[in-house]
Amino acid sequence: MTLIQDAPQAARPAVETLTMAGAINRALADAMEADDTVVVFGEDVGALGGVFRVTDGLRARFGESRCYDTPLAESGIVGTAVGMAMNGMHPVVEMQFDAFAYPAFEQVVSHVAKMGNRTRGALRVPLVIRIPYGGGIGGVEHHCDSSEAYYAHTPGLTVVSPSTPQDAYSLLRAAIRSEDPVVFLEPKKLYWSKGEVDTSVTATIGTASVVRPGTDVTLIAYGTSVPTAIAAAEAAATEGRSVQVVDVRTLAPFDDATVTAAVNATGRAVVIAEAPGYASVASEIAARVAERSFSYLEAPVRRVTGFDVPYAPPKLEHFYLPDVDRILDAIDTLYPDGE
Amino acid sequence: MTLIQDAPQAARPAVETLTMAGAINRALADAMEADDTVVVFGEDVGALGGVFRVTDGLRARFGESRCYDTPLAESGIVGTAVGMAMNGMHPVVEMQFDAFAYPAFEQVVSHVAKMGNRTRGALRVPLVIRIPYGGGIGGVEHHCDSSEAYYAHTPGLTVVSPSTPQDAYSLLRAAIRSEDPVVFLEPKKLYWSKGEVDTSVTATIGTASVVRPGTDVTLIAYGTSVPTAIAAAEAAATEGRSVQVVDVRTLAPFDDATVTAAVNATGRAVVIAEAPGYASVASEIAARVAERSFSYLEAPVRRVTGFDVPYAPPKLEHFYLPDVDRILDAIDTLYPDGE
Amino acid sequence: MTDASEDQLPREHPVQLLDAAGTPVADTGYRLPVKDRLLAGYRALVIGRRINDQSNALVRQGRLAVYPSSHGQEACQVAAVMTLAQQDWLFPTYRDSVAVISRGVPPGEAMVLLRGDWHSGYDPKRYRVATQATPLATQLLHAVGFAHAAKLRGEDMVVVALCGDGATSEGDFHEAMNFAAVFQVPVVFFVQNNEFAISVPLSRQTAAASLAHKAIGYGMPGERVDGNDLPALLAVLDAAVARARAGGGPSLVEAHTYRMQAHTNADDDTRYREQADVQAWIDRDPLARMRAFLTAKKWLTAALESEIAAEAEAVATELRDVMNAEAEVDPEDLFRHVYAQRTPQLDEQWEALRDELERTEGGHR
Amino acid sequence: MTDASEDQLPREHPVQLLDAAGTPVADTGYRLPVKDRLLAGYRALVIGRRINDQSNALVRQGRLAVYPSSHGQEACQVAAVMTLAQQDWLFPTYRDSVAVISRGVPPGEAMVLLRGDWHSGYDPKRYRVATQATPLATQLLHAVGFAHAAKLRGEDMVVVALCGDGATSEGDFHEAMNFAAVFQVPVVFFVQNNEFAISVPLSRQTAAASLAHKAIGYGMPGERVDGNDLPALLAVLDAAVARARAGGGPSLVEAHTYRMQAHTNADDDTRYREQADVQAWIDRDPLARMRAFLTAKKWLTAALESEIAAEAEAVATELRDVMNAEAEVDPEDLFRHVYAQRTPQLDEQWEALRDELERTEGGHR
Ligand SMILES: Cc1ncc(C[n+]2csc(CCOP(=O)(O)OP(=O)(O)O)c2C)c(N)n1
Ligand SMILES: Cc1ncc(C[n+]2csc(CCOP(=O)(O)OP(=O)(O)O)c2C)c(N)n1
Ligand SMILES: [Mg+2]
Ligand SMILES: [Mg+2]
Repeated sequence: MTLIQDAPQAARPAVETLTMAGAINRALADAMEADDTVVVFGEDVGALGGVFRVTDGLRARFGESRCYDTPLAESGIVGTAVGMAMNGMHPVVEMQFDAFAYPAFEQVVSHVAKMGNRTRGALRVPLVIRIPYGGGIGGVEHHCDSSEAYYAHTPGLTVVSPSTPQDAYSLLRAAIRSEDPVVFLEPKKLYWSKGEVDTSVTATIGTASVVRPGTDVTLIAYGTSVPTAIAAAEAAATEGRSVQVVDVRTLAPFDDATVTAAVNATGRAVVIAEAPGYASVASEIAARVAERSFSYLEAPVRRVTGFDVPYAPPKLEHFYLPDVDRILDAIDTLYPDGE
Repeated sequence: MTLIQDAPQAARPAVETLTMAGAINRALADAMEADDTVVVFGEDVGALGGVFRVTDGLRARFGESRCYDTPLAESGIVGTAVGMAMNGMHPVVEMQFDAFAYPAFEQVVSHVAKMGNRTRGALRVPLVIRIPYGGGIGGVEHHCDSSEAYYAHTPGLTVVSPSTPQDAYSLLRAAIRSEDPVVFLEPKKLYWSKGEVDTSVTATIGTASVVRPGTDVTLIAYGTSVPTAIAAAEAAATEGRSVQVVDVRTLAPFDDATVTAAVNATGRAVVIAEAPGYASVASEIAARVAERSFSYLEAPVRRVTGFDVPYAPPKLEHFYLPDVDRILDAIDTLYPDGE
Repeated sequence: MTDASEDQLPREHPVQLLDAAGTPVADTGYRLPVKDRLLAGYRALVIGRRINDQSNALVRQGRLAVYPSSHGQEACQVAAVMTLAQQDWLFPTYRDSVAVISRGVPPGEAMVLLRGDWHSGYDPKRYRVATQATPLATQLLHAVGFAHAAKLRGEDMVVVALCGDGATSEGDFHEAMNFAAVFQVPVVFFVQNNEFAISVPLSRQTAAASLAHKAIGYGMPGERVDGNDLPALLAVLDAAVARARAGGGPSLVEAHTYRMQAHTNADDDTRYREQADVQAWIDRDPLARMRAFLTAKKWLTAALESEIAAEAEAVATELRDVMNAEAEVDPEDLFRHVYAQRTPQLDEQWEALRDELERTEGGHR
Repeated sequence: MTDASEDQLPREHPVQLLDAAGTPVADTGYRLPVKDRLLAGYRALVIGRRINDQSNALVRQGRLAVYPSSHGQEACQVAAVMTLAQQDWLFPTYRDSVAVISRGVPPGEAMVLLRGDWHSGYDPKRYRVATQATPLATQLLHAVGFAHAAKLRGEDMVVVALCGDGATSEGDFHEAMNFAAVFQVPVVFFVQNNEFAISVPLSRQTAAASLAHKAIGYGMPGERVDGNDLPALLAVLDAAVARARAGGGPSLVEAHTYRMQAHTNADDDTRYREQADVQAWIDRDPLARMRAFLTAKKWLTAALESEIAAEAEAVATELRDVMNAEAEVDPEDLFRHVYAQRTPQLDEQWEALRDELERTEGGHR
C-alpha cells in the first residue's frame, strides 16, 4: 500500500464535469505529464484511443513511445509490462475486456503479484492493469464478466474499483503512484456516468467510504452496485427506513475499520455485488462482517449478488443483475417480524 | 451434477490398502478399462508415469493412444481436451502442479466451464482436469499453491477434492463418469497417505460427509485440512470438548444440507483451509454458515486459513500452514467466557 | 542456405488464379476449379454479400446487437465451406457468420448470438460447425483436439479452423499449431489476414515476411493465397484438405484479404485508416472479379444472374423475418444448462428469482 | 522456393568450431575466439562443473531441497554469461544456477531458492541477473519488456534470455518472440535444447527441422550451434549480441546439448531413456573437448590446470560452507515483502501469528 502524495497542480481548471471514462483519460494524461516513466500500452489504445475511448488522445499528445498498440496477446502485454516495471518504467496496460484478461492470468498470479515478495522487495513491479469489467451494457458473452474475485483472492495484488468519476480519477492517480502492482477494475456500465472531478483531490488506496448516511441498515457495495445501492437506499427511505451505503472502493486489501464501524452502528448488513456470489468478494465481506460484528448483528448478513451461472446474454441480463427491488427484498428479510 | 451409476465389478479384489496416489492410479486404470473413450494426457504422464507416479503403468497397459505425453503447454492440453470432449472422448488431463495450471485459465473459465451452457446442452464437454495442489511437502515456489478458489468461483465447473484414498478412488470414478467438466484437486501432501479402498464403493459428487461425530463444535474442512481437523478434534476431546468434523469433499457445488444440519446441531463452527483466506472457499463456507445457521450460532464462525501472502518457502511453511494448535486456539475463541 | 524442410515455406507471392480484373492467371502448381464449382461458388458469394448487407441493416434497425461484417472477405468465407466434405467440421469465429450460414446453419439460428437471446443458437453436431468463438485463437485448440479424437478413432474427418491475422499473435495459436504438427492431426489452419485487428495493422502483429512463414517453425507447410480470388482459394484449400485427409498432417493457409468495413458497427475506422486504402481494396472485390470472369466465359447468363439474385433476396428476407420476430426469452434458461443436471444450489437460486418475478409481476413494488 | 527473408533460416547443421575430439573445424562464418577468452572460458567450465557436482552432493546431504543440474550443459551456461557486457542483463531459469554464479552472484545467494529459505536470494539489480524463473517461458516476456524499456530510454543494454526446448512449446515463448521482433528490442533468445523436458523427448515438443526454424516465423534470424562447443557458442552468441546492440533486433540461438543427468535429484531417468544414449553424449563432453583443444595448443599448462582446479575447489568449499551454515528464518518475513508497505490486514495476521508463537513457545499446548 502507498499513501499518495499531493497531485501536481494541473494547468487546466481543477474542477470539471466528466464522465468516468473521461476522468480516467484525464488521470492517465495527468500521470503521463507528471512522470515520463508512465507508459500506456495494450490493444487498440493508440490511434483508436481504446474501444471505450479511455486512452483517446494520449498517443497524439505523448507520442508513439509513450502510448502504443501491441501485438494481440494479453500474456505478452502483462508479461512485458512486468519486465518494463523491473526496468524503471511504470506501465499502465489495458485489457480490452474482463474475459480477455484471462490469457494473462499466469503472469498476473505468478509474477505481477509475487515479484516484489520473491525478491524481498529488491525488485518491485509498479504497474497498473486496467480492466473494464462487469455487465449491464448488453454485451455478448466474454464481454461482461465480473472477474474481481480472481484478483482479490491473489495475495500481492491491490484491487481497486471506483464508482464515481472523482474516485476513478483520484484512485487511478494513486494506483499509478503506488510502488505495488494494482488491478484497476473499471465498471463499464458507469463509463458514461457524469460527475464533478476535482483533480487536486487525492485518494488513499485501501480505504472504503460511507457514501450515504443511515441508521437502520448498511449496504456494502462497490463499482456498478454502488449507484444501485444508493437508489435502493433512497427507495427504502420512502418506506421509512434509514439506509447507509458504504462504497468499498478497494477490494483488496480490505478496509475493515470503516466497514465494521458502519455495520456496528446499524446492526444490519446487505452486501451487493454483480459477480456470481460463490467464493466471491461478497462472500469475504459477508464472512468478515458476520465475524467482526457478530454481537452487533440483529439479523444475518444478506448477499445480493449475481447467480452462480455464466453471465447472461443481453436479453436476459436484467434478470441476472442485482437491482433495487432485489436489494429491498433483502432488506425486508432483515426484519423477520416487520419493523 | 451426475449421480454415479454402479461401478463395474473389477477382476481384482475389491478391497485393498492403497496410498491416495495409488487409489487415483487405480481409478484411472479402472475407468480406462470400463470406457475406451477415456484418454489420459499431459506432461510426463506417459513413460514417466507422472512426477507423482499417479499415471504409472497406464501407457504400458493401455498403449500410447490412450495415455500420452503432450508438448509442454497447459492451455494446449486443456484446449485440446475441450475439442476431444466435443468429439466423443472423455479426456482426463493432468496439470503437473497447481501453479502450472494458470496458463490454461482462459480455456478453463471461458470454455471448459461454459461450453455446455453456451450450447444449451447440445455440446457438453465431459472432461476431468486433475491438479495436484496445496503445500506441506517442502516444495519451492509455484509448487504449493492452493488454487481451488479460482475454480470454485467459476460457474459451470464442478470442483472436487478428496481427503482419503477411498474418496479419491470413488470421487474420481464419479468425476470421469460425469457429463460435466470436473476440476479434481489432489492434495499433494496426502498422496502417500494410506487407507482401505473398496473399488465397489460409489460416491456422489456434491455431497459432504460427517467424518467425525461431535456435539460441541463443528470443524468444516476439505483436502489436507481434514486430517488436521480430525487431529484437532481428537486433541480437543482430551480437553473435554466433543468436536464434529465435516469433510466438504465437493467444493462446488456446495452441499448446504449436510453442512447446515451439522452446524445447527453444535451451534459453533470453524472453517479450515490452507489457501489464503481472503475471498476464498473458506470465506464462502463461513458466509453461508453464518447466514443459514444464524439463529443457531452461539459464537461467530471462525476461519483458520492460510495467511493472505504468497505461499511460504519450504523453511517457513510450518508457520504458514493451519495446524492443530491454531485450530484449538480458534475453538477456544468460541467460548469467550470459558466453558 | 537450404534445408530439407524448406518446401514448407510459402511462395514469395500469394497464389492467384484470377487477377483483380478477373483474367485467368497461369499457375504451375494449382489448377482452376471446374465450371460448376465456380458457379456454385459465385452463387454463394452473392448470397454471402447479401447476408452482410442485410445484417448491417438489421444492426441499424436495432434488431442485432452487433455485427462483425465479412464484407470483402466473402471469397474466404465461401471457400472455407466449399472445401469441406459433409463429414468434416468447421471452427469459425465471430467474423464468420457468412461461412456458418453457407455451411447450412439457418440464419435465424446463426444470428442468435448477435441478437443476444443466447450465446449460441445452433446445435454444432447437426451442422458440423463449432460455436463461433469470441476469445481469439482459443477455438484453434478445440479444432486440434477435435481432429485428434477423429484420428484416434480412425475416422475420415478433416477440420478447417478459422482465425484472423491478429489472433496469430496469441499463445493459443502457437500451441494449436504445435500440437497439430506433433500429433499430425487432420487440421487446416485458415488465416484470413484482412490487414487489421480492430484498429491495429498487420505490421503490429508480425515482423515476418508473411504469416504463412510461421508454418515451417512447426514443421508443417505454409501457403499464401489471394484472399479475394475464389478459384485460388478453392484450389489451395482443396490441396490442404486433401493432404490432411490423406494423413499428411496439418498445414497453414494464409489468405490475403481486407476488412472493407469497420471492425463492427460499433467501430469507427476513420480513426485509424485512410479511406483511400479501403478504396484500393474495393477495386479488388472478390465478387466483381468472379462476375467478370464468369461473364467473359459466358458461363454466367443474365438468367442465372437474376436467379441467383432472387435466391439471395430470399435468404435476406428469411434473415430479416426471423430477426424481426421478437425472440422469446425465459429467465429459467439461465439455470437450465449450466450443468447437465441442475444443482441444488441453482434450484434454490432459480426459485428465489421465480418468487421475485412473481412478487414484482405487474411492475415494481 | 526462395524468399527475401530466407537468410533468417538456420544452417542445416549446427555451427561447430571444435569437433567432439577438440580438433578445430574450419567455418565460413564464425571465427575461433582469442586465446585469453578461451582460457577464461575453460576456467569457468571447470568451476561450473564443480558447482554442479558440489550441488548434487549437497542435495544428497540434505542441505539443498532440490537441484536441477546443468551437468553437460556447462558450455552453454558459461557462454551465455561471457557474451554479456557489464551493463547487460541475464534472464535465467531454475536450470541455470551455474550461469547465475558465473555472472557473479555469490553461491550462497544463488542457492537460497533451492535451499528453501526464500524464493530468491540475490538482488537482481546488483548482478544484472533476473530471478531464476520456474514457470516456463514466462521470463522471456519479462526479458523482452526489460529490453524494451532500455530501448525506449536509448540505453546501451542487451538482454540474453534463457529457456529450454520444452519451454518453446509454451504460448509465452511465442508471444515473447513476437513482441521482441515487432518492437525490434535488443534480446537474444538462447534455447538450451538438451533433448528432454523432464521425461518428454524433443520429438514431442516439435515436428520442425529444428527449434531455430521458428525464428523466421517472427521475422528474426535463427541459428543453430553445437551446445557442447564453447568456442562455437561464444562466436554465435557474440554475433547475436553484437547484432542486438547495434540495433539489429532480436534473434534466436538454439544450442544442441544434452541433459546428462536426471531432470533433478527427484527424477528417475531410467524410466524414459537408455543409458546408452546418455553415454553417447558423455563422449561429447564440453569440458573434455576444451581441455583436449587447449592442451594440444599448449595453452593449458599443468600449472594453469592445477591453478584452475584450486579455484574450483575454493568455489565448491564456499558453496559447501554457506550451505552447511543453518539459514536463519524469520516468520515475519512472510508478511514483510508482500506489499511495499504492510497492509492493516497483514499487520493483523502477523500479530495473530506472533501471539500464537509466543503462546506456544516452549512447545505445543
Ligand atoms: C483473447 C481476446 N483478446 C481480445 C479480444 C477482443 N477482440 C475482438 S476481435 C479483436 C481483433 C481480432 O483481429 P483478427 O484476429 O485479425 O480478426 P478480425 O477481427 O480482423 O477478423 C479483438 C482484439 C478477444 N475477442 N479475445
Ligand atoms: C508453466 C510450467 N509448466 C510446467 C512446469 C513443470 N516443469 C518444470 S521443468 C519442466 C521441463 C522443462 O523442460 P525444458 O524447457 O526443456 O527445460 P530443461 O528442464 O530441460 O532445462 C516442467 C514440465 C513448469 N515449471 N512451468
Ligand atoms: Mg484481422
Ligand atoms: Mg530440455
